[in-house]
Amino acid sequence: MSRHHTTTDQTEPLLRVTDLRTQFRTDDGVVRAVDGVSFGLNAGETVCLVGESGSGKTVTAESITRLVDCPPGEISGRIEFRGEDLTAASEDRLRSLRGAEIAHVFQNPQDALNPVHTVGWQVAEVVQIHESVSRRAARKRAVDLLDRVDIPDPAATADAYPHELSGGMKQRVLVAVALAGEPDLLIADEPTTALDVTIQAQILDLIADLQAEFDMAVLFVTHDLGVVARVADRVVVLYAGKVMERAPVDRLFDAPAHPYSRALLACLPGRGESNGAIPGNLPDATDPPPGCRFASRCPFAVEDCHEGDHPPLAPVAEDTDVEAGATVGDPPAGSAPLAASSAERSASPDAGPDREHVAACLFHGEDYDAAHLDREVAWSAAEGDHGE
Amino acid sequence: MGMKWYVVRRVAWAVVATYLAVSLTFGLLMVTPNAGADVAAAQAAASGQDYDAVRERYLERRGLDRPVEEQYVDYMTNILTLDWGYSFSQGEPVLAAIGEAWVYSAQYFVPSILISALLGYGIGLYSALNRYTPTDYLGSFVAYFGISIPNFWFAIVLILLFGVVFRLLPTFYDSGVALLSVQNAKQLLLPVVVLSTASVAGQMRYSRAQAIEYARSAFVKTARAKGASEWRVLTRHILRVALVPLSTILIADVLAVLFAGSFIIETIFQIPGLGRLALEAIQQRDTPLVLATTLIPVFIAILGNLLQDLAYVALDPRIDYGDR
Amino acid sequence: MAGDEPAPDGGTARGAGTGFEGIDWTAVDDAGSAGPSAAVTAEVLVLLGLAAALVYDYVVLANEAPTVGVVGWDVTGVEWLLVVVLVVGAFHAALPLARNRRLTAYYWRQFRKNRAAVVSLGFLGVVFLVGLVGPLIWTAPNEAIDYAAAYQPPVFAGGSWEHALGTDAQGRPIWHLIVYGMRVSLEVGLISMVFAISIGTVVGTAAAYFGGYVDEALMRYVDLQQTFPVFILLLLLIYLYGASLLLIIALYGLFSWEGTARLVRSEALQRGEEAYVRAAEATGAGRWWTIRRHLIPNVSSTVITAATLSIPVFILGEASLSFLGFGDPDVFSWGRTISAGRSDLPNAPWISTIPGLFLFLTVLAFNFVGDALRDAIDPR
Amino acid sequence: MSDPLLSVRDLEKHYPLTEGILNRQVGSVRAVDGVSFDLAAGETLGLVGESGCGKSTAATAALRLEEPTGGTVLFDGDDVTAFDDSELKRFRREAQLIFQDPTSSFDPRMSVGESVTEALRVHGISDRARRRAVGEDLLERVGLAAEDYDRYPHEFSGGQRQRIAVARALVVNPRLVVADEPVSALDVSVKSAVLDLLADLQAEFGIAMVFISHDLSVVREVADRVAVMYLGEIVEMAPTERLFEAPEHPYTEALLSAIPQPDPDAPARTIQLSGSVPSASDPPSGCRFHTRCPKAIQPATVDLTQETWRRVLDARERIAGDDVDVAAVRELRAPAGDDGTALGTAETAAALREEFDLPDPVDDPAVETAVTEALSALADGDREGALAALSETVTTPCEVHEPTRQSVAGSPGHDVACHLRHPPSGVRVPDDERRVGDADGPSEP
Repeated sequence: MSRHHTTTDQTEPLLRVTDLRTQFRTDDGVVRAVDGVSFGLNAGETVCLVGESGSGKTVTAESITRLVDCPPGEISGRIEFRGEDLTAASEDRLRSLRGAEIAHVFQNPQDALNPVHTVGWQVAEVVQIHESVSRRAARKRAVDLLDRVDIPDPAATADAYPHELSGGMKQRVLVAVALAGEPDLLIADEPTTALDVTIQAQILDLIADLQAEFDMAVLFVTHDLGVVARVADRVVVLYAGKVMERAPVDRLFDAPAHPYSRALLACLPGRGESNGAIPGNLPDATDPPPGCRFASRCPFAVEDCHEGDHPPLAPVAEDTDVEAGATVGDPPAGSAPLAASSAERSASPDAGPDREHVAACLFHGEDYDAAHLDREVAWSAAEGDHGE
Repeated sequence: MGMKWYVVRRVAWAVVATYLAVSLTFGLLMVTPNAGADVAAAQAAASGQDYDAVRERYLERRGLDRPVEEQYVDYMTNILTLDWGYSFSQGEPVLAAIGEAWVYSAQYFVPSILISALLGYGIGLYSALNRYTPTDYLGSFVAYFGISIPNFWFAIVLILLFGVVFRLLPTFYDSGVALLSVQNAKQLLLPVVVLSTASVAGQMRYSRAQAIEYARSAFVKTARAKGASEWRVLTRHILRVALVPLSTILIADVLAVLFAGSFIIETIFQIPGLGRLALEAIQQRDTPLVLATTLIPVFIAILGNLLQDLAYVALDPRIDYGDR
Repeated sequence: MAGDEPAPDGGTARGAGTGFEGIDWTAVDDAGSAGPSAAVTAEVLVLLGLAAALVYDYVVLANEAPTVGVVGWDVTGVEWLLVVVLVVGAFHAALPLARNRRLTAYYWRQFRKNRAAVVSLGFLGVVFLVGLVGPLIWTAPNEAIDYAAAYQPPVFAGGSWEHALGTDAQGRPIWHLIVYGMRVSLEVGLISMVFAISIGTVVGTAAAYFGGYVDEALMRYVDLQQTFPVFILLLLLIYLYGASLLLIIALYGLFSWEGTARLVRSEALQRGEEAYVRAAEATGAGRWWTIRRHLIPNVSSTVITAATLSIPVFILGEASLSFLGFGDPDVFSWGRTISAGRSDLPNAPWISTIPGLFLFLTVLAFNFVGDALRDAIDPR
Repeated sequence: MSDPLLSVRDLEKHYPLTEGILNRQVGSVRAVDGVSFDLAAGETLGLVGESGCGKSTAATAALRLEEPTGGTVLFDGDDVTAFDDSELKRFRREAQLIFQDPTSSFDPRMSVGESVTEALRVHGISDRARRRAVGEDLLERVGLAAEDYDRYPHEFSGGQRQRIAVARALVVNPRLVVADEPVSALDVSVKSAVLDLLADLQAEFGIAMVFISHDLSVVREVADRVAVMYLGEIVEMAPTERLFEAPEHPYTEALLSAIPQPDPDAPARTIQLSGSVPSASDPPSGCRFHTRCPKAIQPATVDLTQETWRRVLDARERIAGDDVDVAAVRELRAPAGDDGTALGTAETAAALREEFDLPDPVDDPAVETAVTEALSALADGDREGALAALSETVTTPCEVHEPTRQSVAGSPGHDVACHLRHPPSGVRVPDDERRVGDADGPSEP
């Protein structure tokens, strides 16, 4: 088993999550917050986990280093970080990874800093945990890091308590905390949601700059497709604990294959005429209905969608779907330069299978020839609805 | 600016509270018939003297027939100058009686406070971090047991078990034993256990609830994400933050439970401490001693509250001084 | 519903009768406001009736005559208070619970999750009923000594079924002592609680409502009261005035509300900032309206929990006082029975241990129920 | 145009700042400081700005849910600030509020039906059956079922609760609704449905609406006109499409540029604002945005790139705010293992220059002289001296003159308060900021 930076296999992704399941036992039954999620992340790349509240995106992100409260949260599946399965790793091993190689930035900077310690102490703490350095040296490092995240007067700010800083400054401090261990993977969970739009832009830029500087991979959790468009190389769309679609970012925006992704995009102001909303509610997480999780809210659902298991992820054929997607969204004319622009974005030279575009929808399944006609009918019927 | 004002205000408040407490006891004395005079008069009447005359003479000799304001000034001066009067039931000045008694009280009181705080916080925090484990359930059980069991009954049952049935420990306190001896430790064991059970349970329940609240908080998650060990998370993050609310109840709560408990403990185990002194004073209607034994816990409580307020300054950088 | 649905845009047409836009506000503004509700009227009437009965008991009836002749019940001062407390409880706890069945059912589902608390609630129900009705069934213990009946062990220790829990040194059946002890605990717990909670709620709400100097003065007083350990104050006052159950209950009620007051104040301040209070104000509701309809109902979950958890404290306190010999000499409190049995501990341990067990279980049950209530009704 | 339904003039809401045991007033937080706007019947005005800019306070003060400390509010021609209790109560029926948080805006112990019809009860409809009929009808109209009347808030999702909130606002048939971030807490998939509902009902009943949001893309969907607030003032107001297509104020430009575009191929064109929002208790002089403005005007004597000019201004701002710890800067810039106490004036000044991100030298000789002098003074611990050195040259006209909101030429209904658009006499506006309309001659206040 590879222990450290020694092996960086080009074909092997930095992080590979396979069939991740996280469930919580509650009084009302077992809540399957994450129910078979798979995706990969290459070094230096940004992958976004997108979904509404309750989709399981945060639990997925926190399951990676087992930050979900372990009992009663149960994690199964495989989480390979540089080939090492973290689900089987000991708590000690995980601890040595957390902060040093896999760092986190959380949503609400208001609560994520300990109110009774100075921010300098909290940045220095990471250094002290992972390296045997003097308190003085750790502080010096902390001040450097605060300077790195563009905090004015870092040495003085290091002695400030969190409540003395603004929200944007606190989030900068948290980014400094995450950087302190020079991680290879940064998991950013809605880092800008609680911030004002002007501050949000600053933090996104900051993370992007630092990502390039440190050559970090970033797993970015967000509900905001605007943010996704801005930061992502690839996107994983989650719904009710399942992956609905996985695609390079421009493929997702230009040719969303899953009806859920399409619906989500249609909700965006300024995309097309339709001011879309998704009717209905999330399925019950303790007892999901059979078939596709989205079937009850899907405008294209056919009978088969309500039966059996959730459809497996199937590759999306490029030709037909781009056209179908093009009529819903409002993509630039012609979708030819897709490949070029995605290659420009991704830092990894050959991402191999991770460049794939897959969707968990019956319509994309290989053996769904019989109903192909129905789907076309449904598709066009939906177009008609939108035109209204 | 803010902090200095805050400290000044708190100290001033402690002084005012002390003044009000002492005045209150004076007020109570004024509105009730003088018990000592009644006793003296009744004794005199029994030996053939005139009841009213003796009573009046008693009051006159103690200056109790003077105007209220005069007596008040006198009373306050005496309290201030530590001239707390003479206890006829003990046959010595009140302060001397207290001076002898407090040693015995402190012997079990101090260990009880320490045990309450250490054990209570320790178990509480531990079970907060290990929720839904057998240890947590055991901890909760102990907590419910501790706050629910009447300490006088608990003491009796323990004496019955360890003193009478198994004959392992003495059934009552012997003041003749040397302070630092195994014998003394043995005879203090049951009183300390009984007295601290309730407050350990209370501290434990509260600290567990607090710690659970903080254990779910985002900053603890941040600490875990840094790779901090459970111990570090517990001591540097949860405990450090939880100390703020915990410190506010430690003193008030522990003192309240222990004061009440000390009367019972000293009665059951026959410890000649302050609690017993107070009870005897009440039974013998020895007013100066009753007042003194009332005021001492009050002073301790006021001091405790002051310390607790000041602890805030040291513990919580967020404190809004203007608001308190 | 689907059958008589008018045309899709028929909202306004149908609304003429029931819709909000059909309300003639000028007509509404001219109408006067409604009087007090039926529940309030009923409660006032019952309490007035009680007051009349009290006057009748003290003014008309002879001193020794039983108040309720049929069952031979001479209602004492404390018992009058108990009746008032029960009436108030019926109107302010039982009635709202019965009215808002949907919410009650929701709370019950939450509460039911804690099995120990459900068992405790059952036990407390039995204690409540026996404490209330028992004294009418079993004769009161007295000071007479019956040597023949003395020191009978309970049935599980070789005694007879006649006195299943045994008898004490004076031949009194332990069960009778326990029944009368239940009554005492009931009175101490419930009456003191109602006093303390009422005062605490009023003071807390007043402090939050008026703010400024009223708040400052009230809270300073609360501080002061908190520094005075209530047990010691009680000893001092019992020393000065002599012990009686009424005094003990009154003192607990009058001097242990500071925690509730603080809690209510901070809750009321907090809830006052909540959006639903602002929403009510934005619709034109006055300050008093929001206090009565929003603040007090929402603070009540905190108050109910505090109330439940304060009962065992009062019961234990009274038992401790009685144990030390400062209890009411006329009533048979559990603490007094336990104290009396101390000297017989080696040869007749049941005299102290059985009442102690009841005391312990009662207090334990209240703690269980209180904690489960907090989990069930506190949104946090 | 007919008279507006709501007319707000110079609205002010100042909160006193007190100190010490005697609660002496030492200043005030100027949360809303002179806000004026009109709202016609049936119209929607979007009020946007960052958190803390006073947009919510402006709305609550206009409705007199908080007493305004200055200005007038005319509702249908009547002065709201002069209403007595009964007039105010009647006004509450005409003007309703919708809150942001669908969770906390409902009393958890009241059924949603009771919450919706509470206003009817408050306003004197004591007939329970009638209230119920109205409530059930309304719940159906907002897309719920009549049976939901008896359910409790915790039984609904966020989107449903926000529909109920709409019903609650409508129950008294108001003519004005203030919606305070009504969809900010909702998922994107239900956001637009709630917005649609609001728009439909508004159109049906001709309700005027003030729509408060920090989310410009949402405002664009619903508003007819948009007012942009910064630090208690409206800096720009325009018909929605005008504002989004041709913003005039640099702050509006920055806000617009910060909206993440839901298009991965769109170029990132964020305008970075320096520093953070100043305290409303001590707002900057002149134009309140000058401390962060990327287009702060240079005095006629200075000729720098706009970026360098901004940095020099930032440096002065930080020195003025005593926001720089010289010892700490020394320590930070000193070589490893040295706490920097040995650094001389020149080295410290260099370190400070690095801290302030200033080029060495600054292009403009006059500014360079001032900067060098200031940094040396600061290095020697003479903050006053440093400030004095800078005050002569490093001063933007924006902080001297207070801008007023004036109409933008050639764009009806469009006002802006910016010196770039309406320069005071003697202020030179850079060429690339000159607009076509400016040729007509700036209008002097």
